Amino acid sequence: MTMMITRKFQAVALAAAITLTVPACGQKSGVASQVVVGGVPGQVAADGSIVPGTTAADGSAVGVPGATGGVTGGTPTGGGSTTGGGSTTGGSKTTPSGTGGGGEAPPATAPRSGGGDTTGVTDTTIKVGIHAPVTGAAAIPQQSFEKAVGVYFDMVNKKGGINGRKVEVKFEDDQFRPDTARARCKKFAEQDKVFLIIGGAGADQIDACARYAASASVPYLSAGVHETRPGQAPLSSLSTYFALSLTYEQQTPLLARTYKASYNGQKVAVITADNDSLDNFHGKAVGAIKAAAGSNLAYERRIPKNTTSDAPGIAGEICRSGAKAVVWNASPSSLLNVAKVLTCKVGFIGPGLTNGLNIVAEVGCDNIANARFYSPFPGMDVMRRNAEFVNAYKASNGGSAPDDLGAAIYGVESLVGMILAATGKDLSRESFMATIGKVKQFNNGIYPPTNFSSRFGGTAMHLLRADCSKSEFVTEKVNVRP
Amino acid sequence: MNLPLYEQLAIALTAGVLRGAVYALVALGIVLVFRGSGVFNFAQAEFGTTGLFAAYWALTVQGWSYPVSFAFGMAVAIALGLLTERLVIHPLRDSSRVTLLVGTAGVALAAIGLQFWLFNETLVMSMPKIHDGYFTTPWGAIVTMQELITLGVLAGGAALLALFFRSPSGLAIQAAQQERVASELVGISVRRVSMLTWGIAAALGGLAGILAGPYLTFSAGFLSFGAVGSLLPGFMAAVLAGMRSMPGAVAGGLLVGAIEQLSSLEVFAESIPGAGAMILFVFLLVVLLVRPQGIFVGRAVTA
Amino acid sequence: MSVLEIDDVSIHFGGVKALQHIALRVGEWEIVGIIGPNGAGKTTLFNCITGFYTPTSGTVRYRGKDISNLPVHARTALGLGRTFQNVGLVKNGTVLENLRTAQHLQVGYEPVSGILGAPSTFSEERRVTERAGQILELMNLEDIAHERVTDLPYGMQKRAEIAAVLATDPDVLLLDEPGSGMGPEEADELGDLLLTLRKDFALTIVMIDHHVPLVTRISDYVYCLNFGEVLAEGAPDAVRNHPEVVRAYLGEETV
Amino acid sequence: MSAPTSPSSEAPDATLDLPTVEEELWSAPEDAESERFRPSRAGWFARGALWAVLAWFVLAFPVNFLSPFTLGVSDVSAASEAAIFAIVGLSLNVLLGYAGQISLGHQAFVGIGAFTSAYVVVNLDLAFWFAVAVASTLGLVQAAVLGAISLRLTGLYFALVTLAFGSFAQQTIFAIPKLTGGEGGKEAPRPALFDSDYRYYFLCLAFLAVVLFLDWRLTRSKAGRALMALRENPRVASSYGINVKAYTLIAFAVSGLFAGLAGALMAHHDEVIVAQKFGFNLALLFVLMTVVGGLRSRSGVVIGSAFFALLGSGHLLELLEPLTTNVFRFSLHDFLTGTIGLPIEFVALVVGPILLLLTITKYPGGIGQQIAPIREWMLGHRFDIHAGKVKEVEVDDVRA
Repeated sequence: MTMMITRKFQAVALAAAITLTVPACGQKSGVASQVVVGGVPGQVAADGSIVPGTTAADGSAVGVPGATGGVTGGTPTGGGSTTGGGSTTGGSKTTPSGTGGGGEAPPATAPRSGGGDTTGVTDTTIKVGIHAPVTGAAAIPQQSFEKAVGVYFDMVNKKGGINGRKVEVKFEDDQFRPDTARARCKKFAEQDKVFLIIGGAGADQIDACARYAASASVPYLSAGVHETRPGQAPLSSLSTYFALSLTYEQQTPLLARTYKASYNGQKVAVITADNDSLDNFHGKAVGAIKAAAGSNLAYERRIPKNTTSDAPGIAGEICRSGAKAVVWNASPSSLLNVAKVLTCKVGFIGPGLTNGLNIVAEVGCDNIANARFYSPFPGMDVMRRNAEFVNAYKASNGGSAPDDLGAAIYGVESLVGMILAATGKDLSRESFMATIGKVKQFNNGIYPPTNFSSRFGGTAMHLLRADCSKSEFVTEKVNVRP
Repeated sequence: MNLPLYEQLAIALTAGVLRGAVYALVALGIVLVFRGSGVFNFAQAEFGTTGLFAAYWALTVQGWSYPVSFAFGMAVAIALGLLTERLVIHPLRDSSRVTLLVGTAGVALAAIGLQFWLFNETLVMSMPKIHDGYFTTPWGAIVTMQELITLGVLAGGAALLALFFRSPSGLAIQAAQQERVASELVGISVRRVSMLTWGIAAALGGLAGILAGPYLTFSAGFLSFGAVGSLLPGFMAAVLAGMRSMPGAVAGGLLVGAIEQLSSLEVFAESIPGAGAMILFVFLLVVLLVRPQGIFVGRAVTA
Repeated sequence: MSVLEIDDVSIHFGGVKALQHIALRVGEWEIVGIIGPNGAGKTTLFNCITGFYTPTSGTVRYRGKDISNLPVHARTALGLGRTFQNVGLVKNGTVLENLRTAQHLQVGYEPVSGILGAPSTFSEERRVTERAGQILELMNLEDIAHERVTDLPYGMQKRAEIAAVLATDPDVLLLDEPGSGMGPEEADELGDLLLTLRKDFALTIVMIDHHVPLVTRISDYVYCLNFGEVLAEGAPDAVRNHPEVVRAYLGEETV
Repeated sequence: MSAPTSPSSEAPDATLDLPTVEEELWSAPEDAESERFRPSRAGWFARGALWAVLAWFVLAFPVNFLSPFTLGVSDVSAASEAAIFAIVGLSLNVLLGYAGQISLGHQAFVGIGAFTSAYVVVNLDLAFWFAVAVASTLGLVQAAVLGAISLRLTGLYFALVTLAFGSFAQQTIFAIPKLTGGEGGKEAPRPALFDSDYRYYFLCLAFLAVVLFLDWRLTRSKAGRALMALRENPRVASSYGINVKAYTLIAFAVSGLFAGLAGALMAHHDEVIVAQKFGFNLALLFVLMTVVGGLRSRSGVVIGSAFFALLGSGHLLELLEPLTTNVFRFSLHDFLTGTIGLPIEFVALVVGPILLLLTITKYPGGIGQQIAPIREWMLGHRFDIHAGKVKEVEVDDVRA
């Protein structure tokens, strides 16, 4: 896997190098404007938020969400970096302001110029590790991941990289297993010496890798998952962890609201995987639904993460309870199995990084018709109109059309890219994490805007709905705030 | 959701008997092979999964009709059974039974490996049902048409087998299974009988796999230890049948299914994870220690 | 007193009455022969004595102690050593290894100390090998010590088997057809050997054999079994000429 | 043994009678060897050189000492896993090779050892060494208990019991989040001294050496002789005074001890140990690597186990890659993943069973038999290409 990605990277780097030797004056202005995204850090606005230039092909709702006070990114200033070290101004040993909330602050050590931990960073490159489940029990197509990884950074590299540095992506398959994820992340940190690690998908894998990354002082970013695990430190206490979207717990008000909006007055069930990491979520979800539904909360149950032979029993109990809506937070394979044997019509509602993937709709329709899942990235109906994404994806993958996994990875990569860019030329792990704490708001137009007043920077989610006439998830609402 | 216990029990037993039909089909194959070759066939369930994969491929990738796909799946299952006989069982015919057991386990693993490999790109596989209907029994159990069809196929298959074993060629098979040398002397080809045995066993496995496939989504190893894991229950049913009795295998399969489904009673489901596996383990120990010669042995038992 | 006393032993397999009301006594230092046609129950009787079968009724006593319910290995520990009709050796092993294995009960360390490699086990292993060598020497088998049993001719296997049983340090030797497959000369030698062994090892010997001349030559007392019952017993010549015995053997080869 | 009622009467030959090379056990003691072959001075030198290469490969190569190319942390970690798998292989070899009992639930023994050790370190806050001891002891006890129950049964039925036990452990015991941390797995920290993967590798090697020593002493002492005898012929064994049941139990206990130890090492190797790891596939892989390695051949089992560990994790192919691409101008990796579309993760699953079937039908001695000539030569004997080709004969049942 690593080899293939590396080889691909080499090819891309070569291509990029050739492009760069071509005088830049020949470039079209459109290209130059896109450089903004990665080439030059967006300016830090007064309220500490950063947003890129709008690049969506049309003025869709996602392009510039209602980010309060967000300022459009800096004007194009050619290739050179003029704001190097910008983020380190005022760098002192004080804790970046604006932190607090549920979690601990990002690390207190602010970068000194030229100091700090610069593992994985050279004058010309930044090494980044991404892990995701390519094989194993995850319902995620292997090809999709291979195609998705590095799309954004390829594009940025072609445009000169981030603050003059090319981003080199290492990708590892975590096989949807926490032990493998930890081993892969260890490899990233100790062998590949990456600067930071990105978790692609899978809560348990993200949890395992995040804990390792904290012990190895490697910044770790992922979409939001759970917040706590019994007997273990909460994720918010990990010194290097940052969630780029709402955690499951933070989404419980959204689930309750969706129930009220679509199923008010009808019976509802809450089904959660029996992972201990979801204990906290389950409690909060049941609480929120009870508050919204009262006695209409007809059934609640924890089920095996990969429900197989128990599926008929669970489906039978759901139907007997009379529930019309099911708040669901368990694996896609469980969802598909239970939905397949349901003998009544129910609407699923849930947080859904993987449950909201189109592969689930393809296989699960019509059993999961109108299932609503909250996702950190919008559906393909929106993403297909994001020209920059579509072009970048096609450019990296020989013209093939993007899928939603491509969007997911692209969204994470571009958000990380923005933070890297905002950190400036003087890049160290400390300065990088300090930037997150200081800037707080990043908005790449795909993920909802972030606000890192705590480790969990998410502020909103996109609501997707399974449209069985198209066999895919369509975007019902964007940037729904709790 | 607090149903009274007797209602829970009625629902569990209904579900158990329906699931038991799959186990019974697998158990029939196991018994048949044991009588024929004295082998514990750990590949029996994988004959089924392989047949299911083939049927699925024919239906969804090739777009063949359901009956044709079904027949194709059966053909592949039978081919795998015959191949196993030819490549593994026959060369090892003089080896000990444990060696043969390792051989069949190897066939199972090979089949699982092939399924993983060839269907690596298809992540979630779902076989359509023959009939989508279902109904609810008066006591609240849900019965799908697919499950009823399986039960019907089991009944029909068992009846056909019973008829077959009363026919001259069936009797010849039984003779060959019991006395190899003597059968050769009176002109029964033990080799051909062995092939026939494995072919029929694989066909039973194929039926189990292709019929149970639509119950849930499936993946590699589906019928061995996947969503409808039937290898262990099938063996338990065969043990109940004293490893010999065909009617016993059917009864044993239904019983094992019912016992396993006791795990869905609230007492178990809410306190013990994976209670089904625990119940099966304890049940197996009790049966083997108390009545190792089986329960449903009938008159088919031989010395 | 009797070393071995079999009282009223019967054993049934399903409907088949393999032994019926057998009574048998073996005194110290005696050589007792058991003869009888094939299927008479001779080996079954041995199996009852050595513990492979538990009699349906009756008792087996060894030096006054009821051993009817003891397992095979415990009877070996008491001093019952036996050979088998078709060579009871670990056939894939060498003769020497069989003799080492047969000294199982004489090995002076616990299995756990053996696995842990306690220093004393090494010297003990050497002693076991030496003793095996001594027995082989006595039996004139030292040349085949390193031969695999299965590679040896049948007569050699039979002798090696006796050596292996001797290695278990028995008081009573139960020999199941030691002379099978031997010509008259070899059988004669075997008779001499058994007499010598009795003297050297202070042995009591019970033996089953079809070689009636061999049995009558060396036995002190002979039992003849037929259809699971004692047909005749007494001094060798008396039994040999007993009319019932002659009738039972009629048509049978009496080498 | 009265009227035959137990299932044993239906399955009389329950032992695995693969004709194999049996190292050392049945070979002649050295002092008894009449005319000993003595290698020449050059012969000694050649043997010494090969031993040195072997020692370098095991001890120095993984830590990049005098290496042609650099191995990284993940490679060393894979090497540790290979050593752990070797312990598992030796554990199964005691049961399958020495006692002739097949276990299809060995992944459960290993898994219970793993979670026990993790639990002792994390929840009870006790030392790693103590945890390893507890895990090994628990492995011993559970194997002995299961063995005691199963002693009333014979080979084939024992396979069923282990199969059921494996699925029970996997679906019930491993699903208790308090013990196993649920799907997220359980932390299993290493002792500070062995935190580095390089050091942990040597720790695993040390434990492998201990297991090899115990296994060697087992086969060279009375317990091993007893097992060999009872496997080939329980009736002869019992007439030698061997308590067949007790010694079968000893085999179970030793096997369980090794499996528990391997589990503990595996837990702290992974540092996060997950129940998912201990599926039925793993049980089959264990049987496969032991049989392919060559039953009753220590060196064969170790090589076979390490082979499958490295094949499964993809490191073997990665190691071979520079060799094949530079020497043969052929990329095995590209061939597998590209040409025939077999992802690396599945290579072991596809290649393994083929090797297994080839082994039991064509080369029953496995790797142990293949390497016998070299092994014998290295031990100072004459080079004999036919070494180890001793055919075990079919043993006709001794009628008692």
